[in-house]
Order: sequence, then C-alpha cells, then structure tokens
Amino acid sequence: MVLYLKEFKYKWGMVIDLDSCTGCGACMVACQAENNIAPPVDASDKRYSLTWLLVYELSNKKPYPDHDVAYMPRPCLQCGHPNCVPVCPVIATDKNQEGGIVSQVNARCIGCRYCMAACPYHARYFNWHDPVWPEGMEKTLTPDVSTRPRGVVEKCLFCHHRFMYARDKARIEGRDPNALAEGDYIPACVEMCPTGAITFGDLENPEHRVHQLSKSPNAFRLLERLGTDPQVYYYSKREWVRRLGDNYLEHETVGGV
Amino acid sequence: MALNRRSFLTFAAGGVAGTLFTPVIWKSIDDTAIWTQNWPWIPRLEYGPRAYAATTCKLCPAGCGLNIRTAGGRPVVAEGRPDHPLSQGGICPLGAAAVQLLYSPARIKSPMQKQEDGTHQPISWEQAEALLQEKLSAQTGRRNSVACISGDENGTINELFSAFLGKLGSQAFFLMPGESLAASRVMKQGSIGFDIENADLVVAFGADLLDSWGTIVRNKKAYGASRRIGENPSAEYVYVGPMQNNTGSGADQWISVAPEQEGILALGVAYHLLQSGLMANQAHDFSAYRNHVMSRYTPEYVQRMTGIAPETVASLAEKLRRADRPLVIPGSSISQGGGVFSFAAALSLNFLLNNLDSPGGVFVLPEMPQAVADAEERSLIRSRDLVTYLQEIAAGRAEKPAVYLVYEANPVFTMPQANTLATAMQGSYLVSFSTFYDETAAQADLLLPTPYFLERFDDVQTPHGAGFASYSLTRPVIQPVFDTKPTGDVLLGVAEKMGFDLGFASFDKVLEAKVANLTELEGFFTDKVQPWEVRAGASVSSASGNLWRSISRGSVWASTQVPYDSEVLLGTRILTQAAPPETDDWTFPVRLVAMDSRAYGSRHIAIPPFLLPLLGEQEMQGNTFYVWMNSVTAKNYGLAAQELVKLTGPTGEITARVRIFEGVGPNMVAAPLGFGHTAWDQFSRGKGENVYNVLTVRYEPGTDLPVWADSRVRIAKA
Amino acid sequence: MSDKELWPEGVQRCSLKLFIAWLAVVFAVLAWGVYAAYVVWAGGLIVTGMDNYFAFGLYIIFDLAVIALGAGAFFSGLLYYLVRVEGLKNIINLAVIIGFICYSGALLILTLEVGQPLRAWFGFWHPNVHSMLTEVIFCITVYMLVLTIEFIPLILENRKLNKIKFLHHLAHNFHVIMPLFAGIGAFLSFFHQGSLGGMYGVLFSRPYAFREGFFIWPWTFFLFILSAVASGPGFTMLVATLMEKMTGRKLVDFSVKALMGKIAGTMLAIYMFFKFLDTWGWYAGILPRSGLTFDEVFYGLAYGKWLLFSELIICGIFPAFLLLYAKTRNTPWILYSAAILACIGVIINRYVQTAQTLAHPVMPFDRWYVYVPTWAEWAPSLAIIAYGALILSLSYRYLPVFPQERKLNP
Amino acid sequence: MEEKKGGSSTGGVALPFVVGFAAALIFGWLIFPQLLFSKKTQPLVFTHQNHVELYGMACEDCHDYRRDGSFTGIPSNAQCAECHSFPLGDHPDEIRFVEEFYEKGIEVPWLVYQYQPDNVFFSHAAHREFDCTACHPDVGSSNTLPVYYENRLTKYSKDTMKMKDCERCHATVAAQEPERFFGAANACQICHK
Repeated sequence: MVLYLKEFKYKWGMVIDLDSCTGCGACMVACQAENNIAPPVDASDKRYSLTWLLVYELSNKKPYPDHDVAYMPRPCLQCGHPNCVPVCPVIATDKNQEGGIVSQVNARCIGCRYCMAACPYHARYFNWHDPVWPEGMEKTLTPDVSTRPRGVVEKCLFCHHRFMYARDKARIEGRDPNALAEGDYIPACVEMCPTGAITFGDLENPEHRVHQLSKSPNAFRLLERLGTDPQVYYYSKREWVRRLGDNYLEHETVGGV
Repeated sequence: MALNRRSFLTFAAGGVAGTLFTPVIWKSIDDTAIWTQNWPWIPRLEYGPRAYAATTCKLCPAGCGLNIRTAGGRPVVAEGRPDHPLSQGGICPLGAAAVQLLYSPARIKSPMQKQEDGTHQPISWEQAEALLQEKLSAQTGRRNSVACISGDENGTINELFSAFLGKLGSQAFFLMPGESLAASRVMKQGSIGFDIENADLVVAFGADLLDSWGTIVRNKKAYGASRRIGENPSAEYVYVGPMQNNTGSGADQWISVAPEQEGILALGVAYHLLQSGLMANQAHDFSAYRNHVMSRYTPEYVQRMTGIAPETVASLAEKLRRADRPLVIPGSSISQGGGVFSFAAALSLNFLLNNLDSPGGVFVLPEMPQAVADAEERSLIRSRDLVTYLQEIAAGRAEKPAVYLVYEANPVFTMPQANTLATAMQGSYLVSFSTFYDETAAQADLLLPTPYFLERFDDVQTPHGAGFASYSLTRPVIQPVFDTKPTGDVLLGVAEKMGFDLGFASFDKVLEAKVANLTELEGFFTDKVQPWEVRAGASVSSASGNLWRSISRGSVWASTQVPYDSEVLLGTRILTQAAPPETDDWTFPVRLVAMDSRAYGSRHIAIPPFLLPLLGEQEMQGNTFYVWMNSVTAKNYGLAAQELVKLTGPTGEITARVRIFEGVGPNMVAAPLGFGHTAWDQFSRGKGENVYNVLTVRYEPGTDLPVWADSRVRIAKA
Repeated sequence: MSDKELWPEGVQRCSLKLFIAWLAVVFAVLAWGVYAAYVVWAGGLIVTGMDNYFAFGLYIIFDLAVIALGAGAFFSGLLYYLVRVEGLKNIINLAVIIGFICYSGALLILTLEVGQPLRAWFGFWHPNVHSMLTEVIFCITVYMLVLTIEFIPLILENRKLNKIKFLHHLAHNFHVIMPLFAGIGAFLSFFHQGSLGGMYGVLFSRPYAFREGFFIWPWTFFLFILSAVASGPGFTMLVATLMEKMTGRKLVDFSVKALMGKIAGTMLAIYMFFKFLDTWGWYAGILPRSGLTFDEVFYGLAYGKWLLFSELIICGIFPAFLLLYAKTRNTPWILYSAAILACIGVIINRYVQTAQTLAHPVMPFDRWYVYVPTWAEWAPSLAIIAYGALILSLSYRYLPVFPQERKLNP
Repeated sequence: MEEKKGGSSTGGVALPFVVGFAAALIFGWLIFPQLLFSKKTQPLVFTHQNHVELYGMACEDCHDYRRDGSFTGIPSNAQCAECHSFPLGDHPDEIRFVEEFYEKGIEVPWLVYQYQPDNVFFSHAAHREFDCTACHPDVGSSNTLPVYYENRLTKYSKDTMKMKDCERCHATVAAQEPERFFGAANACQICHK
C-alpha cells in the first residue's frame, strides 16, 4: 500500500455519443495504426482479431420499419474498479497512475489470459500470432508503442504515449505536466473520428467537457451493475440504446420508475 | 582424488551447488525472459523526431486533408487536418490507413510488361516508355483508337490526358462513372454545392452522406457539429434510401424506398409543398412542374410506387416547409449508376424551398480555370458515358480502341456487369497507370506504376458534394519507395518524344500553372476561416502572394464565389420523361441494394490491410460474405440466417450467406461492394464475391443514360 | 530378461513383454501429446480452440477436473492420518499416486496454458497478492512438493531400494512425518481447490460465475473444495477398480471401496446441500441483481440447462443417494456407477464454470459462441492420461501400492 | 572398484564436491559473463572531452530537447555535419565519417550504452532536473569510449538500466517529494510502452 498515494486527481475518460457515431470505423483504423497493431489477413472472426477499439453494431431488435441501429465504439473502459487488475498473477496490469488508465505491461504478461476472462467487455485481446507486417510496412511502425509478441494480452491504453508526450511537452514549455489542457492529450481514435462522436478529457476537471457530459442523464456506462466503474461513458438520447448498456429484468427500468 | 563414479557424481553435485552461487542459472532464466520480450523476428521500433506533413487524400474523390505524422522522416500515421475544410481534423477509415498502403503488398514496384504466361516482368522506365510511345505512335491520327479511363475525377491530370488524347486524335477520354454524370445532365456548367454546414434540415434522397457520398468526412463533420453531445441539435437529418446504412442509422429519420425511387418520393413531397403554396417562380418551368407533380404524384400514387404512407410524405414536406434553412441532397445510394430523374426530382425541392445561393442551401460552384491549353472542358468530360461506350463495344456496336490507357482506375472490376464489360477491353493493348496491382492491372499489357499519392505532387479540385470550390495538393511525404514515376511526367515525356507540345516540362509545372490560374477566382486560404462560415457571413481575406508557395506547402484554397448566372429549371421535361418504370419484374423480383462504404476501401482501392478489422461477423464468415435482408423478405424466399444464397442477375450471379437485418427495406437484398477481388494481395483477395457482376444496366427513358443503382436479382437458397 | 526381482513381495505381475507392449501404447499417446505440446509452443495457442471469447479452454477444464478428481489424495490422507480411519490404509497409496499424477499432470498442462511459458516464473517473482491465480500458483507448487514427499516413501519401499539401509530408515522417517504432511497437504489442497473455484468466483464481472464471499473467499472457493472432496475418493476407488479389471487381480477389498463410496457419498451430500443453496442464491440474488433471467444464461445444447440439471440431479443428488444408502452402496455396479456419475458431475461443473462462464455474453448486445477444442488440446490431455497410466503402471508393477493385494490373491 | 572406508571416503566425497563447486564458481563468475556478453566497439571514435574542452561545446549542443518535449538523443549526421561536413582534421575516423557515412547518407550506427528495449518509455524531460551524470558516466571528461558489452541473448547492453533501478529511485524520490510524483511513483505505464 503506497502510503502517499492520494485519490486520482484526474481521470482520463471518454464520453462517446452513440447518436453521432456512424459506425464508420475510422477510430478502429486509427487505433491500429497508432498502436502498431499488425494487419490481419482475416479479421472478420472477432474471436482472434486484435481490435483494441471495436465498434459494435447495436439494434433495437424491432422488425422493419421500426428497426433502429446504433454503433458503439468500445475501447478499454479503464475501469475504476477493474476485475482484470486483481486477477493478473504477475501484476502485468494495474491501475496505478494519475489519470486512471489501466496499464498493461506486455513485457511482464505471461499470457495466462485470466484478465480476459475477467473483462466483461472483451476489451482485452490475446496475441494469438506473432505480429507480421508485409515487407516494408514495418517502416510505418510508430516509435511510440512497442510491438508485442504472441502469447501476451493487449488492450487499449487511451494512447497513453500521447499522454506522456503531452507531459513532456508541457515540461519543456514550463507548464505543469499534471494540469494538461483539454486538447493537449487526445487519443488517436478521438482525433480521427469524423463526426466528433468521442469526447475525451479529464473526468475530474470541470473545464473538460467530459466532466459535465458524464453526469448527463443520457450518459451511461456499460454494465453499470457490475460495479466496474468504467471511465468510458456512452451518451444517447435513445432509451433503447441506454438500455442495452446493461442487463435488465423485464420490469426493471433504466433510471428509476 | 580418485576418479570414479562416486567422485564424478560428487564433483557434479559440487558443480551444480556452485552454479547456484553464481549468476549462471539466474541470469540465464532472467535473460531468457528478457529474450521473450524482444524476439528478433518481431520488428523493432525506429526512433526520430516527430513532424507532420500536410497533404490531401487521393484514396477516394472526397479529397480530405491529411496530416501525415512522421518519425525520423518516416511517415507512420495519417491524421486529419483541422485546417482543411474537407476533413476538419477527421478522416474516414480508408484515409486512416493511408500511410500503411505505402507498403501494401499490392503495390506495383516497377514498370512491368505482361508475358505470354500471363505474368508480369519488371522492365526499365526507358523500355516502358519506349513501349508506350511505340503503341501510341501506331495509333496517332486514328480517331478514338486510344481510349483513356481516369479514376481521378478531380485532378488536373485529366487535363493532361485529354490534351494528350486530343493530340492523338481521340476524344475517348472518360472518367469512371459517378454522381457527376447524372449531375451533368442537370447542371451544364460548374458543379452543385451543398451547404450542409449551414442547413438546419438535411434531407438526403439516396445520397449516402455519412459513408460514401461526396465529401464524406466533411459531411460527417457537419453532421457531428450539428449534434454536439450534450447540446440541442442545430440540424435534423433525414435519409431517404433503400436501407439503414450508416447514413440511415445516423439520421434522425430513415425513410425506406427502393433504389432510384427516391425521386418519386421527392415529387410526392413536392406535391405537398405545392399544395401548401410554395412556389419557385424564378424557374421558367414552374407551372409545368406544378401541373405535372400535382396531377401525377398524388399521395396514392407515391404510396403505390414506394410503399410510403401518405402521412409520412406529408410529414416530411411539413418538416421541409417549417425548416429555416432546409437542404435537399439528391444522389444515388451507391454514388454511381443513379438516374437523372431522382437527381432532378430531389434537387427541385431546393428550388421550391427557395434555397438557391442561400446559406444552408445549394450553390453553383465554379470550375477551376484550366492549366493545360489543349485540354477538354471538364463539363464535356463529365458528360461522357463510359458504361454505354463499353457496352457498345462489348456488343460489337462500336469499334474497340487499340489502346486503353487506364489511370488509377479499375474498370475491369468496378463497372456494372463488370464481367461483361471487361470483354470490351480484351484484345486491346491495355496500359495501366496504377499504384496497385488491381484487376485491371492484372489484365494489362503494360504497367506504368504511378507513385502513391504520398510520394508525389497532385491536386484535388472541388470534389462532388462539396459546398464550395476548393483546391489543395497532395504532397510527397517520402521519396517514392519503389521504382515509380508520376503519370503526368510519363505522359509529358512520351508526348515530347512523340513531338506533342503539351506546354509543360513536368507535371509539377502543370500544377503550378493550375495554381496560378486560381487568381481568376476570388479565393481564400482556409487556415483561419472555413468556407461555410464565409457563406454564413464571416469576413475573410483574399488569398494573396505566391499561391503556389502557400499551396505547395499545404495550404488549402477555397472560394465561395458564385460564378455563373443561375438559370433555374426545375427539370420538368426530364421529370416527365425519365420516371422509372412502374412494372414489376417477376424474373428478377428482388431489388438489389448495393452498399458502398469507406470501411471496405473505395471504388479504386481494395480493402486495405488496416481496414480488415472493420469487417465483422456482419460482413464475412470465412471467405463468404453476407447479403442482408429483413426477416420478412427472407421468409418469403425460404431463406434463413447463415444459409447460403445465390443472387442471380440478368448477366451474372453471386453466392453469399444470409444475414437478417431489419434495416433493409421490403423485398430488397443488400450486398456490399468491394468484395470478390482477384488481384491485389492476400488481405483483400478471395473475400466474398464481386457484386458489380450482378449490377445490371438499364437505360433511363428520356436521358438514355445507364442506370444500374436499381438492379434487380433473383434470390434462392444455394 | 525379467524384472521379477523388482516386483513387490508376494505378488504376480504380467510378463515383461506384455508390459512393454502396454507401455508402448502409453508412450505412443504420450508422444502424440508431446508433439502437440511442441506445436503449441512453437506456433502459439492459435492452434487451440481458444480465442478472445474463450480465454480458457480444454486445458483449464482438464486441469480443474483432474485436480478435483485427484483430491482423493489429500482427503484420504486427512482421513487416514489425522482422523485415523484405519480402513483407508489399503487404498492410501493409490490415492497418493493418483494425487501426484493429477497434480503433476496439471502442472504440465499449465505450461502449455500460458502464452509466454518462458516467463511463467514471473508468477513467483512478481506475485500479485490479490490474484486467485497467484494463490493457485503458489498452492499448486507447494502441494506438488508435498505430494512428492508423500510419494517418496512408497518409492523407497521398492523391494530393491528398501534393502539399502539408509533408504530404509529414510522411508521410515518419512512415514513418521506423514501425518504432518497429510495436514499440510490437506490444508494446501483445500486452498488450491478453493482458489481454483475462487478464480471464477471473484469475477464480479461475470454474473454466471461470480459469487459473493466469506471473508475474502467467494463461495465457489468452498464449493470447489467440497466437490473435489466429493468426487476424489470415488475416482480413486474407480481407478483401483479399473486396475483390477485390467490386471485381473483383486487389489482392494470391496469394503474399502464401499468405505470410499460412503465417504464420497457423505461429502457429496454436503456438497449438494451447499451447491443448491449457492445455486439458489445465484438464481435469486446475483442474476436478478445483474438484470439477468435464468433463461438468459443458458444457450443451445453446448450451454443448455441440461448441464445444470445433470450436474445437480443426475450427477449430484442421485449418486449421493446411491452412495449414502447402504444397500445401493454395497452393490458393486451401483457403487461404481454412482462414483462415475459423481466424477462426471464434477467434470460438468468444471466445464460450465469455465466454458459457460466465458461463453455467456455479459453485454446485452453480445452473442454466444461455442467452444470446440482442437486436436492440439485433446492430444496433451490424453497424453496426461497416458502419463498417469504410465506412472500407475510402473508404480503398480514395482511398488507395494496395495497392502491387501497379497492377501486377496492367494 | 573397491570401496574405501572412513576418512578417506569422506575426504573423497568432500574433495570432488569442493572441486566441482570451485569450478562452477569460476565458470559462473568469470567465464560465463564472457560467454554471455560480446564486446563491441563503436563504429567511430568520438572524443567527448575534446568536444567539451577544446571546442567549448555543452552536452545540450548535441543532446537536447525538441520543442515537443522529446529528446534528441544521439545526434544525427546532419548535426555533426554542421561542423564536420568535411574533414576538419586528419583523424581517420573523422574522414570515415565524412566519406562513408555523411556523404552516402548513412546514419552512423552508434551503439547505445544505455540501450533500452522498445517496451521501455524513458522521458528525458521528466528527468531534466537531474544532472546527466546521475545516470550516465561523465563522458565529457574522457576521450575514450567504453567497451560496449552486448548480452548475446537479450541484445541488451550491459549498461542497460533495469527496471528495479528505475523503481528504486522512483520510490525513494517519490517518498520524499510526493507532490512532484503526483500519484504513484512506480506506476507501470510511466516506463512501459
């Protein structure tokens, strides 16, 4: 128990507007390129794909013409109470840095996949293959994220390296690296989204939009009842979309009677 | 001491015990673990300073602005450019994968010549250009014996090609078919601009705004800006289209009509608008228009033709009437193969709503001044019909050219009835100026690879669907990775050898000239203010100084100038003549809804490696792709989820699996374009089948233009 | 020519040729498994049926089942050495061997189970005290040591080895400390069995498996212990019976088998009592609190309700009755059948705890997948069984495993 | 062979054991490191001391921060060429730099003593308050480049700073200056990427 560790003063979080997300997938591609995820020959089988951020297609399950669709980009939710962290036998994953991003040290991971069993969101991906890039394409690897061999578990880190870079830039510019402005640190998926569906920032900072948005009645989190306390919120004005965020018994309502 | 078994064992024990007191074991264990963290067969990272290079995307016609992030000079990731009005910091999935395509296994690495066994062998540029010159010289003077198909609908390269063909005595310069073909029948000069950003109600008739129509990313940005999270939306979106695609699901309302029937609904809306007293007096044919609409497009007729309830039509009309700044956007659900009827019908609503040249409405956008003296006019080029041309050739009703020059296009794969139309090119000398080894390149006799857009200078002018005139350059971020040469330079080189004076020493000079001509228009750079803001009233400073210097360093030029006098016609003649047939086709009873999405690449680009994760279990299972239909349709044809199904069209057939998706209209089957590649690489090859094979061309009455967006098929269990 | 001098005193063994032939078969399966292991190590876990949905597969199920079935060792040791149930003297050796086989086999499988086996030692070097898996790692390691220590005296009782004075005294001293190791072993195995169950019980994000707790331990911790104790003795007895069938010799008195059956029946009854309570609490508390209905956590055939029914009724209540009721218990075929059912029950339990827990889509919009293991998962598992057969064969041939054998085969 | 009894036997057991033990120690402590590590030398001679003392350069002239907060690390050929675009002296390595590297556009493949694997994120900016010599040898006072030892198995440098070295210092400083560390001193992702 680190005796001097205070509560998180800032928590990097997202509020994803499911009413604006068109399911285009630009965020997924951005994630792959940014984080040096090798291109798969076959990725349609989601059971083996490496998609740190995956866009789910949600449906209100009504027949034509009452059918409604929503797209849900799902990164790692950086749970405040993750079930993955306590189960890893080798402390390869932890939630211990200001900002609350759940870490994943691939160099430490032994690949037991207990964390994958623990994560209810499928936010964790086992590296079933050694990463292979077509000849020459390895030159497009960013220097920011290490490549991972097969046999370890990977996950979204909210482009943590961008956070570190933002802090370094602040240091060199003489600013407080622990008080980044809203635009200083933005994950790749947020930056790339053409509809601006993803809002990113410090959930604890009233000056960051996510702070207020996360408290909106239309904001919800995936599987709230599990108590995982994710730092990724979803936003939708559509009741059926919010209801798909958790399991409800038939008579139960979302948000009281 | 004695050397015996016991001594030896004891010695060994001592050795083992001693080893425990040295780092041999521990260090080895530790180092082995560290070794696993750095397996030599896994690529290492290369470091270096971070920088950005501003450019423009050429992967689809939208022309979004990209910032290419580099590390130590190497391009690593593509990001959106906030200052580019066509991207505003966002990009589509295809654009996001731009950098990685630099090293696609499908890239053509050098000039190649087809061998007798069908394979291609590398040759030098000297040899290649000599071959080209030889083939072309043989056709000089022969009328239309050299045909050119360009896949770049908004580049200055087209001026070079058309001028070159002119020198060769040919007018067979074609663009790959797109929305601009139908638009050219309505708009003689300039292009139609849609000021989406300033509209408070956007009704898209067929136009897949959010995935494949026009300026995709810009559309999404406008859409996102109108519905910022946590705020009241500033605009409502209605999508009238066959299926609940990205646009349909993103829109506030989806009204399902069969492909190419959007026009009927549009006129049904017009009926109500006219009833409520709206007029377009400035239009010369308003009276005729009104008579036609009021007499023909009654609610009953519209319902009979489209299945849409009168209340829905009336409600939509009311929305349009009450909106402050309504905008109606016509288009085809696949941004190609649509008829003029629907286009004109939907466009006419804008005139009824009186939003021509108004913020949030439609504008006529100017053409860029030409740079190449002998180039054909853009409007002329746009009006040419490649499909009919190839159909005629395939049917033997027209002379097959001796040489086909195909530039960054894949007509062998992406033409309707692709397998049929491909025969139109068999036997001719096919020259492919392509970056990638596509199906057309695979069939080509000579491959003259052009550098990837990140490796060269090129331009993008006012893409279709834009709300303003724009001009920006693609800029080389890296020296060409392979032995490639810009097509413009090749053309200029060959032209010079053939004695043709096209007026420029290099393609870069052509672009410089193009930029210089921009001063003929009133323009500004978009780093401080965006075009729609100017339309809404913001003040702006005109672009000045050395335009080439600015634009070649990444600046984006835009203009909101209204160039031509507006001669407004509601298109009554077309509307009365080009209406779609009312009859049902019992042979091919099901309407085929082709899907075009940037998640699967573009018409020119096969799905890139980095886009494969976007394919989910809704698109693929193994190597078989899915076609979508709603549960009622499936039941009617005895189909169930996951079952194999065969779609048969008049000229082709495909096999797929059934996905039950309730967001497909009645009696329709949705099938995604972009699958079934046979060339390219293992990332895109052999996944699904080519839907273009079942896209069937019909000719629109009154316009005689090919329409294939509303193809029909027969479906049965396979 | 003959290994007769190595046989335990006063017993007969089959010919060396026949034995070698048998060993050949066993080695063949082993070789197949070793090859599969090589393939897994070389190519990665992609060759298995595991995927992003099924982080755990046959390896884990096999391990859990094998470790549960191997519980006969520690429980028998507990009963014999501490509770002083004299009757178990005649089967305790077999129980220890089976325990040794099961645990060592499980350890072997675990080396295939991790994605980075060369870093598996990180579990000892960077242990996460909050992880049930850490508890599993440490417990299984130490218990393996204990089982080895418990096995050694038996080995030292080989006729040849026993002649060596030092080894003879060593064996005797080992026997003296057996009660201590029985206690330690029981304690460790309890914890190990429990932490295996706890691995699922602490997954508060998996309503199918999550269980609230007693102190830091979820109820599955205790249920796993009980179910292992309920099935382990039966498995031991079944193995003895199988060995009798294969050798044609009588190795233990039926009364000993019946005693094991009675023990298993008693524990099974206790387990069933708590299992029903646990199932009810899960049904009435955790599921509705997670917004789930009972039906929503079952799917198709692979994860159907028939599994729960089978686990609880056919392989739970039913064999418990059979084993508790003296008449049915004393009927050999009923005893064996009931024991088999009990073992099947624990295997079903381990399967649903692993596969169904992971298969159940927690997110409402997620879907069910069906897990199908590949040859690369079956081969090592069968190889472990072959490995067990090898150990048992060698032990039976050369060590005095069954005290009663001599007497029962005059 | 005939067994000997008593002291001789014991001595016989003890001596081989001791010999084996000693041999193992020798192998483990003397030979094994030499087997494990291969010596490498830098592609070119570089005289830090001369550059500092004779040419009046400072560390940050070559090793400095960029405006985005990143650290330049080993200077590029271009930076060296600000002075050495042509040979300034007659040292063969300077000549080789100009001819074999600079003019051919090949970056000098310097060996990084404190080589860090890709999975390590190190921020010089975050450590900017510390003197260079806190982590690096005082190269400025020597013209001799140390021998580079590379671990044959891991390809690490012998001087590669291991995780526990970072953790120890982080914990110590954080305990003393919690505000500065603002949260966990040894949060995983601070040093891993």
